[in-house]
Amino acid sequence: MMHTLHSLLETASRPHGGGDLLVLAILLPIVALLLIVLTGGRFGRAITLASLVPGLFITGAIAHRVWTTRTALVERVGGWEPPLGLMLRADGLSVLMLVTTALLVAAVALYAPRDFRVPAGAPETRTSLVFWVMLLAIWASLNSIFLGHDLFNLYVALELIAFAAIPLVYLEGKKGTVMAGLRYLLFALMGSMLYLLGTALLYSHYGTMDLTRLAAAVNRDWVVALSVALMTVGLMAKTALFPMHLWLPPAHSGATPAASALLSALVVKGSFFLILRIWFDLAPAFTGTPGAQAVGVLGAGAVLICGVLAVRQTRLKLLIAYSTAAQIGYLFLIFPLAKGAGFERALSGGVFHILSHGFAKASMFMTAGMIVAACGHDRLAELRGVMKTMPVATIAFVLAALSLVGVPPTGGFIAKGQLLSSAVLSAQWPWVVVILAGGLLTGAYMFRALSSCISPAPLSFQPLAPVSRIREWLVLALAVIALWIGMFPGVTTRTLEIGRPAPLEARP
Amino acid sequence: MDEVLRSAAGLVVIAVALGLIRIFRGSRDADRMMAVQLIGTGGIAVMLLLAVSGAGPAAIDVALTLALLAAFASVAFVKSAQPPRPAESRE
Amino acid sequence: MSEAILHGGLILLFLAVAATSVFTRDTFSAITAFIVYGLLLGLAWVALGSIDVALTEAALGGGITGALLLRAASRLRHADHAAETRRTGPASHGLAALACAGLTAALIVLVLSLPHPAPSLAPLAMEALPATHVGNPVTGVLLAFRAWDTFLETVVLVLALVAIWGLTSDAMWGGRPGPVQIPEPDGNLAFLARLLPPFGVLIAIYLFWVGADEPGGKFQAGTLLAAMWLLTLQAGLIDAPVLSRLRLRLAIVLGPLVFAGIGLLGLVVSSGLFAYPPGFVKACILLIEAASTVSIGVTLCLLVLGPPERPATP
Amino acid sequence: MNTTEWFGIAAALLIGLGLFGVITHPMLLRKILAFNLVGTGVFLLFGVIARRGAAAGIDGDPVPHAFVITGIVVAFSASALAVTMALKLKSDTGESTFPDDPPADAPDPAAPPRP
Repeated sequence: MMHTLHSLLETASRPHGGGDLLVLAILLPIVALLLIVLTGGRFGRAITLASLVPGLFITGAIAHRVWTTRTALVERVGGWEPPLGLMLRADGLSVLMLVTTALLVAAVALYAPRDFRVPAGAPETRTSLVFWVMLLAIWASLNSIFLGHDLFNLYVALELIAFAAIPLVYLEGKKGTVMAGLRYLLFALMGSMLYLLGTALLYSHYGTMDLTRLAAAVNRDWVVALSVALMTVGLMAKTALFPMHLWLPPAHSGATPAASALLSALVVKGSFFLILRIWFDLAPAFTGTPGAQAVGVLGAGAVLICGVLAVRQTRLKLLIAYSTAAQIGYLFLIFPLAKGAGFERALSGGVFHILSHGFAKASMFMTAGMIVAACGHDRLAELRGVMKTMPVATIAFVLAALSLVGVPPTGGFIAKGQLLSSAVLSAQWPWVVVILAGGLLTGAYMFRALSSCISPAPLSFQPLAPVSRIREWLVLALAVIALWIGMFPGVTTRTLEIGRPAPLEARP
Repeated sequence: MDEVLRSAAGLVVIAVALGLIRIFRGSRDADRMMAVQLIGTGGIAVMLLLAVSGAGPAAIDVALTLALLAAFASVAFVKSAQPPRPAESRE
Repeated sequence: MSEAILHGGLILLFLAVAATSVFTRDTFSAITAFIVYGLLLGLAWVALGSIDVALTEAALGGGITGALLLRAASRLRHADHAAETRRTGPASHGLAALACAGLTAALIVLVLSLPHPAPSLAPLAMEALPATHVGNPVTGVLLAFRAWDTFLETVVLVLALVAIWGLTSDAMWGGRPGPVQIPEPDGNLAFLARLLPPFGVLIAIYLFWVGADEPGGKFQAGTLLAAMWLLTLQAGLIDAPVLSRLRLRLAIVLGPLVFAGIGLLGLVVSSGLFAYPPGFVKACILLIEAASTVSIGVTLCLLVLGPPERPATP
Repeated sequence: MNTTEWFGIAAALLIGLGLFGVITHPMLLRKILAFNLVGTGVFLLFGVIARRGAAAGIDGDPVPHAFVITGIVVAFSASALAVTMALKLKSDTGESTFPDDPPADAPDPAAPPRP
């Protein structure tokens, strides 16, 4: 650890380059998780917390460098130039995702220790080993996705995410979670195979996996269309887009709260991020085409149908999980919306949605975990009086809900506002209806969740276990970040501009 | 000469195919184990023929690996076909 | 002409076996067909001119995957008949068949319209290969040009193993995987398990060693080691390891840790992370390959064995 | 058309065949087998691409070959995890298939953990 920190400081102080930071952002959590496997789960918490400090530092250093130079940071790993070697690249979009991931991973690491104690005398427990290893693995694999600039390297990163996320589904050992995990695994496996098939088609015609080189070379022909379609379908299965969402609600709601927060806030965004890269960086000519409209129809299906399903849930965690399936739908609306004048707005709306949904949803799942710990269940009808025992967490839940619904001045408001305005700019009115209807549904299910928590407690109500104050402030902090994103949207939009390819209309 | 050797390899493949058809029409597990063995030996023959007819001496390494693993697969087969012992049935 | 007979025969044969493994009713037949298919694919890869992949496919696809599936089939066996009768309706079958046929047709058109001349990184790779001091271009790609992918892949193996351990029932945590094997000291199996492993280990070391300059390398060597270990375990000559032992854990993470360590060293003594110090390139690659061979062998074997199922001491 | 392209057509057939098996076969173990067929089909396609790129005195483009070796190892790890999960499911619930209908309800946190 000391050695890493030392070379890190050296790297950060170099006048030029700094690309090594990108490798370190992935390498550090990997080394930490290998050390946990070596020394056992007892040290999982200590090693994770110790790696958070340099990890946050690396993320901050990358963000600082990209922000101050206002150019993308690149690294040719091992010094080999693409197309033979592979490149990592951090543009503004990567930086936003890196920072979000680092903050959420840190929050989960601070929230989780209570659930994964190792009894005195035991070297480790099953859950302590698996949870800490997989938390770090999710961090490393997401960073690989956000920094990857080579389609095959991104395939390996996708597989890493699947192997890191699936154990979190069945970690708690509840009935039905293995089934949910297995569904997830099969979708993930087929998804990554279709993705790999798509990359093979591109390689067969262009002889490279490097995104920049491919973006410069691809034609708008049927081979590229087929490979984009294959990669998109594969990644949609991994992102749990309707109608391939079946695995998501049982998987997310059956996991431990910390794991649910990771899965809903981050993991599904990993594969979505790759779709974003493919459509906006690799082949922007395909946005707004009939194919993109078809993707948008599926997104609309998710917004409406999963929204209705969320309203009908009777249990809090399931309601939040169905809400994730519904909110994912909004992300897929950006592909038809990114047409003509709506191109940039659609992208930034999507990014605002990823960020604010990430923070709000993590906060909600963690609050739900605290409610289950206090009440022993999460049946909505019997949650009255929760507010009295955890007032701070209830405020957090309200803030997060407001952000999901899209009430100003939250991040969710900016996201939905941008999507609406890109729909107007590109004159695609049906999508306006979908976005507004989805907002109403979100309002309905969030009201349902909140009304039971806020209503007065029966006199006899006593929490099963004392409520952790650290956890309360943690979930509030996450909800406040979702709010902050909306109050200072300039930070996000100014970061997003960095390292973007030239706008579509400016191209020949 | 290479032409002759490759044709011979092709004939081995056809012979193996005919053997396989016969085996998969049989219904006992032992028949199926024979299939693995047949591919093991047939594969080694093809590989050795290929090694001397242009694929290069490294193909012999593949033959070697096939020989080892076909034997290994048979062992796995025998073990899995046995009825579970008392210690196993606890699962 | 001879090539047409050989390749055509091979292709028809492995397609037939693949179809058998999908359509046959009996699960055991399907798995046998799949093992045969894996071994045949080894031949197909030789025909396609890649001995490196042929070795990997024959060893992993045919050998170890076979052991894994057979273990599963023998436990799931009595559930077959109930499952066989529960099939989804013919309507959804038709739809699925249509979609799959459409994809196949599109891919066939694509294969027939591949560009001439084909784009290739072979010239670039051969040009850069001398700088790595290894003679096998595939090893050059795996351990120098795209070493980062290969590193992440060794981490995938570790994660898969921890994921499998995550399925242990809590009471068995700290125990041993797999059933107890009762040795029959004079049986055929014990004889085979004494006879084969020395050869297997020798061939594994050979494959690792030639991997730098000829086809071979850590995956192929590691797979053979795993197969030999599984063989001695199945014969009951040795018992499965206790998973919490430090030595075992070290063997699992040794490969990726050495890989990461040499990668980090590049920051100090070379131009950057995962750049090998000039003059020591081949030494670094051999060191990584040696450590990875051990880790891959141990990890593959443990992946097949599965989670602990019995206490460490009976 | 030379024999390299025949392998490409075989790869396309394998992908279709495997995909069909994954979608339609009810048994988990058979789904895993079919998934492996898709995987080997994709790898073979890479093999055809590599073979066609033979140049500079070697039998094929080494980069796709490296992709395939990586892919085979990843696919094996995935199969191992899937098989182990299927066995766990069997020993917990007796199921070796997915239920025909999606789960109406996820696990209740108040339910006791499995043994």
